Amino acid sequence: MTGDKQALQKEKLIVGTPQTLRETDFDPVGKSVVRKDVIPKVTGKAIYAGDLHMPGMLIGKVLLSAQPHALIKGIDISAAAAVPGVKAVLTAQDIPGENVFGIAIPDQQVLADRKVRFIGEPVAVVAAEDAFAAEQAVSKIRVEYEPLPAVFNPIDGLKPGAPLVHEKGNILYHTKVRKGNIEKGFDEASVIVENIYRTAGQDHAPIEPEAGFSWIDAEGVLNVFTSTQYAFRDRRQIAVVLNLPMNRVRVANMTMGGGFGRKDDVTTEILVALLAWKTGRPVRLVYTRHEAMLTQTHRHPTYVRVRTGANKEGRLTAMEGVIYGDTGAYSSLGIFVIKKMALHLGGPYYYPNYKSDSFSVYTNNPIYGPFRGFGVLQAAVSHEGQIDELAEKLGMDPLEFRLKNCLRPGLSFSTGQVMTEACGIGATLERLQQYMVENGLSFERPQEVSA
Amino acid sequence: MKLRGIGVGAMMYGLGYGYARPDFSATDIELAPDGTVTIWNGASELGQGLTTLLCQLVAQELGIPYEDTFIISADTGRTPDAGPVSASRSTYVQGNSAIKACRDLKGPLSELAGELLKVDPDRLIYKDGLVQDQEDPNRSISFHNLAGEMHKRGRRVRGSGYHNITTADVDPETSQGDAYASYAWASQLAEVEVDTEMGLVTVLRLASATDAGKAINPKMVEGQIEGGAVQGLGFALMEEMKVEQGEFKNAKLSTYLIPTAADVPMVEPLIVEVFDPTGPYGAKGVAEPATIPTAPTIFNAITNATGKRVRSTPASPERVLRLLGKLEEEEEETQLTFEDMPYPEP
Amino acid sequence: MLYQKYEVAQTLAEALSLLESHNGGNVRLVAGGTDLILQLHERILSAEVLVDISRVSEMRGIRQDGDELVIGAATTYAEIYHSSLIQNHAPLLAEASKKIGAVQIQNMATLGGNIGNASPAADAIPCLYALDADVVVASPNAERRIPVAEFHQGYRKIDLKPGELIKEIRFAIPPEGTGTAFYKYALRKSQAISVVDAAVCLKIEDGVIRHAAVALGAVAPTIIRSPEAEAVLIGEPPSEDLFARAGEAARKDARPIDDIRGSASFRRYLVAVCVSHAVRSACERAVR
Amino acid sequence: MDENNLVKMTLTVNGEEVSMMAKGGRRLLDFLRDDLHLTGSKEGCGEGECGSCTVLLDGHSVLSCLTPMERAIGRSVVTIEGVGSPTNLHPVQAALLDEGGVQCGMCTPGMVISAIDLLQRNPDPTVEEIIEGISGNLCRCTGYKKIIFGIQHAAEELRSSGRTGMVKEATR
Repeated sequence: MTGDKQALQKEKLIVGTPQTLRETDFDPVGKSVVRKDVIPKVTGKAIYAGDLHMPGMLIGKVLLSAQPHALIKGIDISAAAAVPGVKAVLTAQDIPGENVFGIAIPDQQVLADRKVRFIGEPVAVVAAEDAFAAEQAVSKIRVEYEPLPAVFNPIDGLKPGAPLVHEKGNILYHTKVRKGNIEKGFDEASVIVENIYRTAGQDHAPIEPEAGFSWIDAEGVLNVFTSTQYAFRDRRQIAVVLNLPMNRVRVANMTMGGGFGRKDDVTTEILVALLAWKTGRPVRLVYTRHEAMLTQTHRHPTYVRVRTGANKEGRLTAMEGVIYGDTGAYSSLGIFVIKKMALHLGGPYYYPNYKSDSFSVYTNNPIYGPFRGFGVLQAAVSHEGQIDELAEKLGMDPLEFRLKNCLRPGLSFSTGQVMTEACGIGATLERLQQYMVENGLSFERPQEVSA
Repeated sequence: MKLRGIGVGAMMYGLGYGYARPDFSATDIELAPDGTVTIWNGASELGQGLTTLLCQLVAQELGIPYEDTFIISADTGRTPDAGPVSASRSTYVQGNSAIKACRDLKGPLSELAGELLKVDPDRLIYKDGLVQDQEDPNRSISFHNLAGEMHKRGRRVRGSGYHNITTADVDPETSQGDAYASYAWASQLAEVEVDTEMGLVTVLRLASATDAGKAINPKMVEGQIEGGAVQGLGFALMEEMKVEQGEFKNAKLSTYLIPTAADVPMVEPLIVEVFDPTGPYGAKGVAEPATIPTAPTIFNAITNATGKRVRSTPASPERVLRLLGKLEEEEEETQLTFEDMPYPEP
Repeated sequence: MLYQKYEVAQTLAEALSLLESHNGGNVRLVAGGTDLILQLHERILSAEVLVDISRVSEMRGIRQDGDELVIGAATTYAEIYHSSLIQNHAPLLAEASKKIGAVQIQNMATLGGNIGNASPAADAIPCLYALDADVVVASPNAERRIPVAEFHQGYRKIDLKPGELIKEIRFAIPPEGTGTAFYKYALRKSQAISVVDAAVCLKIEDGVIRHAAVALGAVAPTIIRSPEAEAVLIGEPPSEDLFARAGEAARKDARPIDDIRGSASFRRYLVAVCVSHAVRSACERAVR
Repeated sequence: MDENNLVKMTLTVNGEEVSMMAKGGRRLLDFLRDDLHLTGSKEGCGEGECGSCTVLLDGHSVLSCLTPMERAIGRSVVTIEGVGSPTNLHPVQAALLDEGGVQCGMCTPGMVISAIDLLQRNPDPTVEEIIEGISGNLCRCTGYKKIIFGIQHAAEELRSSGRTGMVKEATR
């Protein structure tokens, strides 16, 4: 039974086989094999959620809050419902189950009930025979708001008497990191730098805006085909809102046009499922870019005050920091993003003494949640600024200073966790040193190149 | 005047969720009579290349051609729950579950191959489309013949893998404890040119030394590094949600600017491989590490060029001109003082 | 629907008669469509009828007519920057055309459409101001020729009566010794709306600037000329000091506001650097 | 629901004659996606910024989200569906695949069309010219480098094979 290896050589899928495909066969780990999904993508045949259609399909459209913080005194849908071709105009009252969802804690309304907390919060959702009827219907929904005092900044949000975004108070989460003795650490320092850093909100801007498609199949299962980073969490949350057994809901991911964290939580899924359930028809709901940017999550804006000390030998002795993270109107992953930021505020360096506090604060701003980097990207703006400034004050080469202080196997992180042999920071810094030599680069400045 | 400067930045990133949040994955695989393998994994392909990577791992484990794998992903009607795709956990967690599914399938496979080849099943290796005795390579059966035999004899042809890295939570008062199962590492270097008259910062060079542990697909790792660094560059230089009184004022792609092809350097990915014994084939996640250090790296290069420190994102032309003292008014945001942000008590 | 009816005109006469036949209705002309279709889609504008003038032969192309250059209103920016007449005689307009959107937009958008849309940030229009161009407006019975600066009456307000259309743009071929330049300042290297535009056209004789036209975009409700900068330049020999003074002078004419792309002080600062930059380039070209 | 607004759409799409009655007053992108089910052209922004909806109209790249559908009457439209096929990729497609210039794929169709438009006009572009040629196509995943190199390789491939990059030639 030997020697039939040749027979295994299969005819390749592609005529004029590209280079990468020819190279690959056995032992693909470590090789740049061609992506499994690339041919549909490069030929335009890949089906994204917004590409789906079915006979009898309706088009969904959402009405977003125009107020940052307001009571809803009434919603008049009569004119909207009268638009020819409109099959459903749904508000919070039409939700069969619980009007709530949320990736970490369920604090967000599917459709705003009595109160809106940010500009862009879904208030009503429409299904109609075509996009124009849906759009017209949305424009005819009348919402009567009673504006409330609002808070737009996490530092203001913590002040006594600040308007409350949620009844439980504006602090979503406070993380404390305490390692060593911070006072002793600063006593030992001969150079201390202290600064305030701010990072702006960032939009994920995946090229595919959020899209979902829903229909009820012959067995009565509610299907949702969508663009999601976690189909199973979506299913769980849809079932709660629609009051359905979880095994009667199916969520399947289509080809996704990027996510970067934005599609981690529910986006269009519950709304499109609601429309399909209420109308009994297939429904497609695709956000416009503008709608997506208003209603979905973003990267947390942060405000950081931090001081960092090093001794004469150029060793870090202590870091103390405080972080205010704007989580916006709802939690999303604000607890964990800002918690992770507190742990990582010092960066990949060894601090014998470390103290940080982070506050994830509700405001009436857009929602901030998970985004590639997850709080650590914001932390890096601070720690790399601090480290560079310390190196400058100590008269040390910035790379040497980092290598001297970076974590190594056996040294501990801010949480006291001891690094294993997989600690690679030194190796990456050394790679940069080598790169600088290879490319003849130096930190000498300034390098004026032209007038 | 145009000034050039070099800057570096570094980062560490706890992989996966940490703090007792469920951090698991499951993969099923099935062997067809012709030796091809179908993989079911509940994790989403966002474009990052996860489905390709899982197929690579399965092909490697079973010693079959990559082309003989096919994957179905992220469908509650078909796939097992593999946890979310986030926190740079896909390679690390989902990859491990795929390997475990292969090992699960290898149990009955080796048993039959051992019977057929009259070899101790533990001595069998899976390589080059063959299942062979590692001590006597002439004793072998092709994987696809073995697959056929498995079906003819009604043996189990499905394997399942489950991998869980859920950690204990850190201490609520001090955050002391083992927060994450593992960590990822990256350092970057940027060279910038600052037009001090126009306030424009051009990134001439951006090199990213990223620890992939093991680059399972080097080109995809490079793609993650290049794309991640460009997202970081956008954050560093132009991306800024302008939110006034709760209103996101630039919520359109014509006003919220992300980098075009003309705005970015050819990012140089420098793949570093520090083996992680807990990762699949030693691999770690790279998606987030590739993005995290970029902004401060660019800011440090701006400092190197101009002597001024950027402490707010983005280093837009207007902010750079303010830093250089070219504009009339003070920047509004510098009004935030230490008094506004006291350190909480111990 | 974005509109109810779409009519295609093949000739100028047809375009005018279509306009007339829908007179009183909500009729709009569409050339490139890059602004109009977007505004219809976003419900900023509405229209019952669109009259497509993109194929009207009298309104297309670039030609020389005596000592004038004539650009048909439906000429695209790609056609403008590829035109050797423009490259030779009005390089600033070629420069500006290449800065409008990216390739796809340049293949679609037209000069006449931009004039009609009257955005203060339209990159090509300051060039027309600097060239002292005229807009030729046609109606069924007559043509009017209006200096572009008068045609633009205010923010997105133009001197066009019902039944009229923008037929072409005309300007005198700049004489020997003229240098022109366009400088666009934007927050991204491609595909971005201007923060400040500067267009300069000047003539040097015997080492001295004899004619100077400096136009600014995106710093006032309309595109403007800068008489202050022009006054500084005329009668002077080019020098770095002069370029800087011209820039400073231009700031006095700018009336920028704070907006999403930048504060007023940022724009005022930029006016000076952009103008001095454009003036320097124009002088170099004039001498060459 | 306005039945009066039906228009006769007679045009060539990807080399094939199309003649049908369709609801007018929409964007070319909507006609292609909703009526012809050619969903390869994507809508990333709806305002002409992202380039995902780029198609060739009479051989020139245009944004189908800013083009009234009736403008295509009597003309030739090429979408990504008309460029190569899984078993016969256009050199630009093969090169993007080879180089690793595709991640989420949402920008890819528009990117391929822009690259073809560029190579038709300029068979031997410099890197700067490639960048200019695709600067109207936003990509959020790749950082552009592998796309740029891919297009460069496609140009080499086309030149060495004596082809021009024309879509028709590649698909027939």
